[in-house]
Amino acid sequence: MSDKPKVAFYWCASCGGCEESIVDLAEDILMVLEAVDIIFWPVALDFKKKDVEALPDGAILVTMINGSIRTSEQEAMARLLRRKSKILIAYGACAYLGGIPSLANQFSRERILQYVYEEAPSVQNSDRTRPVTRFQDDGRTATLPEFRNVTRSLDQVVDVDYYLPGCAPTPKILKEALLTLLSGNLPPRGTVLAPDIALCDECPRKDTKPTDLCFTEFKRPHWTQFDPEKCLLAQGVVCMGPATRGGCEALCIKGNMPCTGCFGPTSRVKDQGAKILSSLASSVNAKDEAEIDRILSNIPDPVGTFYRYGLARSLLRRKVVTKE
Amino acid sequence: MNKESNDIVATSREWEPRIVAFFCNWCTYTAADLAGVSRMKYAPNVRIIRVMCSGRIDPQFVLDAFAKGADGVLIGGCHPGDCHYIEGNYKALRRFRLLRRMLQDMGIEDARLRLEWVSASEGEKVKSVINDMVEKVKALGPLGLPARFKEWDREIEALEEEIRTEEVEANV
Amino acid sequence: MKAMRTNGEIRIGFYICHCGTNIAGMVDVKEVAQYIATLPGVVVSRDYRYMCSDPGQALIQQDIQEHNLNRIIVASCSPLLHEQTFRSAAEKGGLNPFYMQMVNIREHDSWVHEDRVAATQKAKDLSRAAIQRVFFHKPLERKRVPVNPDVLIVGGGIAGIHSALTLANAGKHVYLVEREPSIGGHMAMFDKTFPTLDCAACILTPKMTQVKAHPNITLWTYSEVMAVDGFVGNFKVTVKRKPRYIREDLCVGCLECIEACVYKDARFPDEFNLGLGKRKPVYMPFPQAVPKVVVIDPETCIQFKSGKCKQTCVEVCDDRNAIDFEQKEEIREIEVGTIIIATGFQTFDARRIPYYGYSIYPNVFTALEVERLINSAGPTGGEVVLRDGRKPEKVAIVHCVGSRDENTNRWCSRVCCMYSLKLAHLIKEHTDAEIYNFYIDIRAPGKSMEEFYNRVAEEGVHLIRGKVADIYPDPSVPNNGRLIVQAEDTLIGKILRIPVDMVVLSVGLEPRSDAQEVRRLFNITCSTEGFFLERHPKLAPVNTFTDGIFLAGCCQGPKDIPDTVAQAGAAAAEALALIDTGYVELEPNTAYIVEEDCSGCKSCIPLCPYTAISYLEDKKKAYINEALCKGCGVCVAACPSGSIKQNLFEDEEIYSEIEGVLAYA
Amino acid sequence: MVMTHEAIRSVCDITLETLTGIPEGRNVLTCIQCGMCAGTCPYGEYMEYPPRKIIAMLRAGLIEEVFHSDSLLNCVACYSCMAKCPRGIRLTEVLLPLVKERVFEHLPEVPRELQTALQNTLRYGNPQGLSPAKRAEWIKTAGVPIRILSQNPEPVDVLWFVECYTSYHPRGQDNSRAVAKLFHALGVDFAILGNEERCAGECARLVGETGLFDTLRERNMGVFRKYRFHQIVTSGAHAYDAFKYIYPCYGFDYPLEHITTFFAKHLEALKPLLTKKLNYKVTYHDSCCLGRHNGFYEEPRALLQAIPGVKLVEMTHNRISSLCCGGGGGGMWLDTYYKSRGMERLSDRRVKEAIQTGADVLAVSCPYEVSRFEDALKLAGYDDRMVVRDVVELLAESLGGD
Repeated sequence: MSDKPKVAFYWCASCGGCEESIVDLAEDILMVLEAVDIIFWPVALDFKKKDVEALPDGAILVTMINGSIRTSEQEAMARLLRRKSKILIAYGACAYLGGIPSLANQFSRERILQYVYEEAPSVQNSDRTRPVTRFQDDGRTATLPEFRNVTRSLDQVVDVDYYLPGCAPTPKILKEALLTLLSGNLPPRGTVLAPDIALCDECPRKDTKPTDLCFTEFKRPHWTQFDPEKCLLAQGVVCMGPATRGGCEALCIKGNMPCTGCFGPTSRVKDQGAKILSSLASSVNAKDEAEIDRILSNIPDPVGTFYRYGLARSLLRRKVVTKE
Repeated sequence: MNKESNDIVATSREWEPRIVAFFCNWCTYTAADLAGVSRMKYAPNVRIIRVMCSGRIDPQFVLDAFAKGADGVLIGGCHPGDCHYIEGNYKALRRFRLLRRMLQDMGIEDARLRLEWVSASEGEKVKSVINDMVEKVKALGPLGLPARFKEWDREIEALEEEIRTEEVEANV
Repeated sequence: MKAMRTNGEIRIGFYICHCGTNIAGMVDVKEVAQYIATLPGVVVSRDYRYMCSDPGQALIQQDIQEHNLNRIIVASCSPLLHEQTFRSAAEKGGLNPFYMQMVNIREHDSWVHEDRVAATQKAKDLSRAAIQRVFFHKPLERKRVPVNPDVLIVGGGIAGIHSALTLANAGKHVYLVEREPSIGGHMAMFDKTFPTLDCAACILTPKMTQVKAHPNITLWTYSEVMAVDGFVGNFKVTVKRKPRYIREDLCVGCLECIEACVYKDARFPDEFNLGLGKRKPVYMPFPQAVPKVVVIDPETCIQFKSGKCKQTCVEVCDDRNAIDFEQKEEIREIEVGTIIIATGFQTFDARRIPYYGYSIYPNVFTALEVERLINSAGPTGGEVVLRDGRKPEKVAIVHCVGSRDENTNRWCSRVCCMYSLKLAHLIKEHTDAEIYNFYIDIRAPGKSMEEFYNRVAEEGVHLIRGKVADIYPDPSVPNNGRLIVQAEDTLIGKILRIPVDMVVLSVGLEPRSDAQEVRRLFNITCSTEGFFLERHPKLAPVNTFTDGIFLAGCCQGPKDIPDTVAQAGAAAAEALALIDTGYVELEPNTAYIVEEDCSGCKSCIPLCPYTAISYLEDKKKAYINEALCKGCGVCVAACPSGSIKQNLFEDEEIYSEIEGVLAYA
Repeated sequence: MVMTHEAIRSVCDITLETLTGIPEGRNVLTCIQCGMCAGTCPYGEYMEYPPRKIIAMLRAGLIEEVFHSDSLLNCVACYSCMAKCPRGIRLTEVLLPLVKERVFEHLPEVPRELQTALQNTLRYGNPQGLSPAKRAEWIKTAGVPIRILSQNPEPVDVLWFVECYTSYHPRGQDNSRAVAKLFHALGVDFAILGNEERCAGECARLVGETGLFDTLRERNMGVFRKYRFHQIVTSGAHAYDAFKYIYPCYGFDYPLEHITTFFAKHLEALKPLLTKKLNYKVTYHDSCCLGRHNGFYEEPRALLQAIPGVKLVEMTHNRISSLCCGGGGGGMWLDTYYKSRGMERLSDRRVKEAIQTGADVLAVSCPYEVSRFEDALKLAGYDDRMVVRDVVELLAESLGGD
């Protein structure tokens, strides 16, 4: 076996987009394959868990895990790979902040199972069967991983060395990240491998934002066609850009859609949602409660809007369930 | 209240609410001083943090306070039109309206976050607001997020334990 | 983590003050000190009887030297009271003053709680928060801004007049703005003043004329402050000068125009005499008015109403050309460094107590009306007579009208007792009538007041202890205007029904009805009663919560003339102190943007109430002009990428406080 | 002087001993002994212990002495002292009843007239001592159908609590007939309790007979609970007070109106119905309960002025200064007692002022006043020139051809 540094990829609760994003490196992926041995990549290559277990601890240089952590199996794999790797990278918004799966933290585990196995319109499950972690069928025992109460970011389960933001990370930042890592001079542990400045900095519409913006009405993105040149906030659309780390080259904006915050907050912010909330609300053009509420009513789902990718890592982490 | 929060009540002997207050320097903080000078008596559950203006209060402060164990957060500013910095209190009000709605979605009751306009001369109001809020939050019971976080994470600690023992067995 | 964020080792000195028993009585200061000593970074933790005393401050300086402390925490009273004291203590010890943090365990703890355990716990929590906070403190410089030596004084009553003269004599330039056509205020309406009985006009008029004559005083009567901008040392003030339709510079005060007015006799209620006398459309407010310039009232002047008046006034004014029907309101912008507010009071509206019959029964008067009647320059030339001209033979003086009463005003108006006794004396002197003073308590504190009380009592005035309960026409003699005053004489426990010809209501003093607007205009505070609130009831009686703005006279609370003048002097002195220092040091709690962090999203720019934030087109980033920033922190809270910081209130400092207060078991 | 429900509860189970234990009660300590109470008291000169002195004695720990004086029988609960007290001490509402209770216990003998009235009230539920079975007799003469809940317990909008004088006294019944007419004209869905109704007991309490009051209260509350209705409207000004201030201590929380305020609220609907012109010069007497105690000064006047032709004139003492008719706090049954002591009847004092206005109608809004003032006018030999009418009677009269 070659002495090229060993690299592993793994996915937890994720959509697979992050896997795609690796392939999106296009010809650069060859450069990667030049430089490293991929010794574990369930989605692409046929290695087994035992192969990893067989490796001595720390044998892997870099492991990139994408997806958030919802099941006991994902936890176990995260721990295993952590042990076997020198560097563990939370790859993509889900591993980094909990991602879209962590919006499930607005509901209790019971509520979710109930919906998925009983209430969902497409479900036919008259005797209300629920998944069990272990059951016998003519002598054979099948097991399922435990479905946890909370969706977690990777670093809420194991120590993480670096973070690669994005849903999914763009080829650009992935490539830069790989080069940095291979170059050997590593940034301080815990670094998010993307620019530490908000998206507006690189937004092509930056100059079209007025300096006296205040909101008299918010518009939902699907309502109308928006001016493809003009700052979306200036058009009354909730754009998370000002509260979101740059580095994506404003891909969504270029598609005339607002930033939804997948790169997460800058290092100076504890809670991305609270920050954009503060910024937007401050500029609401009203002084009496009723009018303020009216204007803000077009943000019908603040949690889903401001924490779309980061509820697990937000300050509150999960809905406080006091009544079921 | 459900089982989850009951456990937390159970674990806290004669529980007293913890309330963090952010008071603006010019009106509410001064009013609290006045309440003191006038020797008014009120519940000792509130810890006042001074900021120059209610407009300085970042929603992050509120969430952080809850996350660190506050059962309630009280924001005090100058009456509308009286802000020492012209309009800071209106900014506070706008944030408050949206933040409160977001907190509802996160299962945190309205009574746990309160915004009050108190002028420098309203020592009496400081007293009544604090007493009233302590009473209401008491009625709600503890929010106790740190405890809940621990509670939630017990499930993964369990697995950690399991794995460790498995390894021990593997190594013998 | 914290240590990483701050340079070098943190060495904290913690001091908890007993404040005699004020704190130690409710908080176990020893226990707190012992507890704090166990916290990381704490090198010294002491309790001491009076931290604000010299030895207390010396203790801090000494410890800084011996233990080379680099952070100081004083747990005592409110920072609003002693922050400066302890900052300079730290400074004297060779430390940057902003390494000092105060913990308020008196006003916010020992004084407001009754459970010693809970209060002690609270003191620990608040102190712990400070300990965690100071790790993030930075050395800061106070910004100095020059103080404009000019002063604005609002209100030309005795308070404003005295402040103005004091400052002007000290060589400072003063703008004195008065709403009415003449200065003089309420004092100009009085006849004699208690307890000395010297004539008000005789002592006031000279001061009024001095004001007019003084080279350092710009006197703007018939004018109002419209807007106030800026801050201590540098206020920009907009003043509206109402048109009096007379050229002040040309009018010589000969009064010929009044003589010549097409109205042969005066027929319009005269404001200065509270409607007891009459005036013409063109009039002089009162004989000693300053400036000695007439006014034309467009409401009643035919020229204004019909446009076709013979203008006999203009004729007689002749080549003096002082009359100008075209005169328009003027707006003046001035810049001053300090402001003294002396807007005075208004008397209680006696109609609010229907059973005293004011404005129902003609022979019920207010004290102020009687002052005018007694005054020889008044509507009756000094004759105290009823509205029908008869001399009263029996007069009742009712104390505490609209004072000490939950149903009207709760406070004691302080001057009524003495002026009621004064009126008793004067009315007796003028009419030789029987006088009945109905009082609840006689309040005669202060120099030679009790003696005066004694003197009036000796003169045979009937002093009846009992609050008047009812006043109504004497049914035994219908329609002759005689009134029955009904009250219990509480000293003999009998109900009295005393028939009198005249009732004088000793109305109390209350805040002017526009006090709230004025308060907003100057961004100061009102007490619950509605009087302007002083910064500290004892230690800063003429200061407001807005630096550079001071209070004088009854706008701050009821006062007699000596106290008003004393306070006016004090206000002037406070202004002088600022002016002569030449600069003010501003709290360095300003906000700043970390350039490399700013994405230029412009969210903060419209939020700044002082337009201190601008957008640098070249760098495409926002920038805060420190000179304009007042340090409210609105932009800091709103910056979506956390790229704005506020000195003294950095996010980390506040987070550490939050953690600190909550970190108890 | 209107109390909040919190304030009411704060004094529910208060006694002289616990008085200064609660903030509400503590303010007797703030009394400045100004004498306003005695000075404004209609019987001030006959009061050995006016409120001022009572408070002084209380503070000096000598209150016992007060119990042995019967001078508090002179208190006709006119609320004048309370309305004018500069310290806002709730004398008529709280302090005086507490003291009167004790005074009543110590009375060597209760004045007979009063004694009978109280016994009657206990036995028959009305001071006149008339049969409870006849309480609803008057409706036969009402001229309009009136529903009695016991006969038809369907839920109803307005439960009309008629009260005693308006049920039994011939002139009181005029009032009731008028109200019934007006209700009908307005299309109000109303019903009465008929024979189940008992005196509300306000006077019993204010004269010091708390025990009797409690009996009546429990009885009435029991009846209320039997039926479903939206609000209670009562013709008794004193009943109104009892329901508003005392019953709430014992769970009474129904929306409440006095007929006067009820019709004032429906004035817009009423106006077009008032077609008959009444060319009267009317002077209005503010009853203590509606006026001083509840601040309803303008409502009755608004009603009167809505009547075409009516010219309203004021007496010297009106609104807060109004002179009591002397019927409150048991005064209704103490006239002989007062006379025996050479005290002028307050109703006589009042009509003198009314006469001075030259009005030909003395309008009132409290059932006691009609009979009291009519007597007084007779006594003054003025009954041929001035009549007494309840505001609602005038309204009904103005309801054009029915």
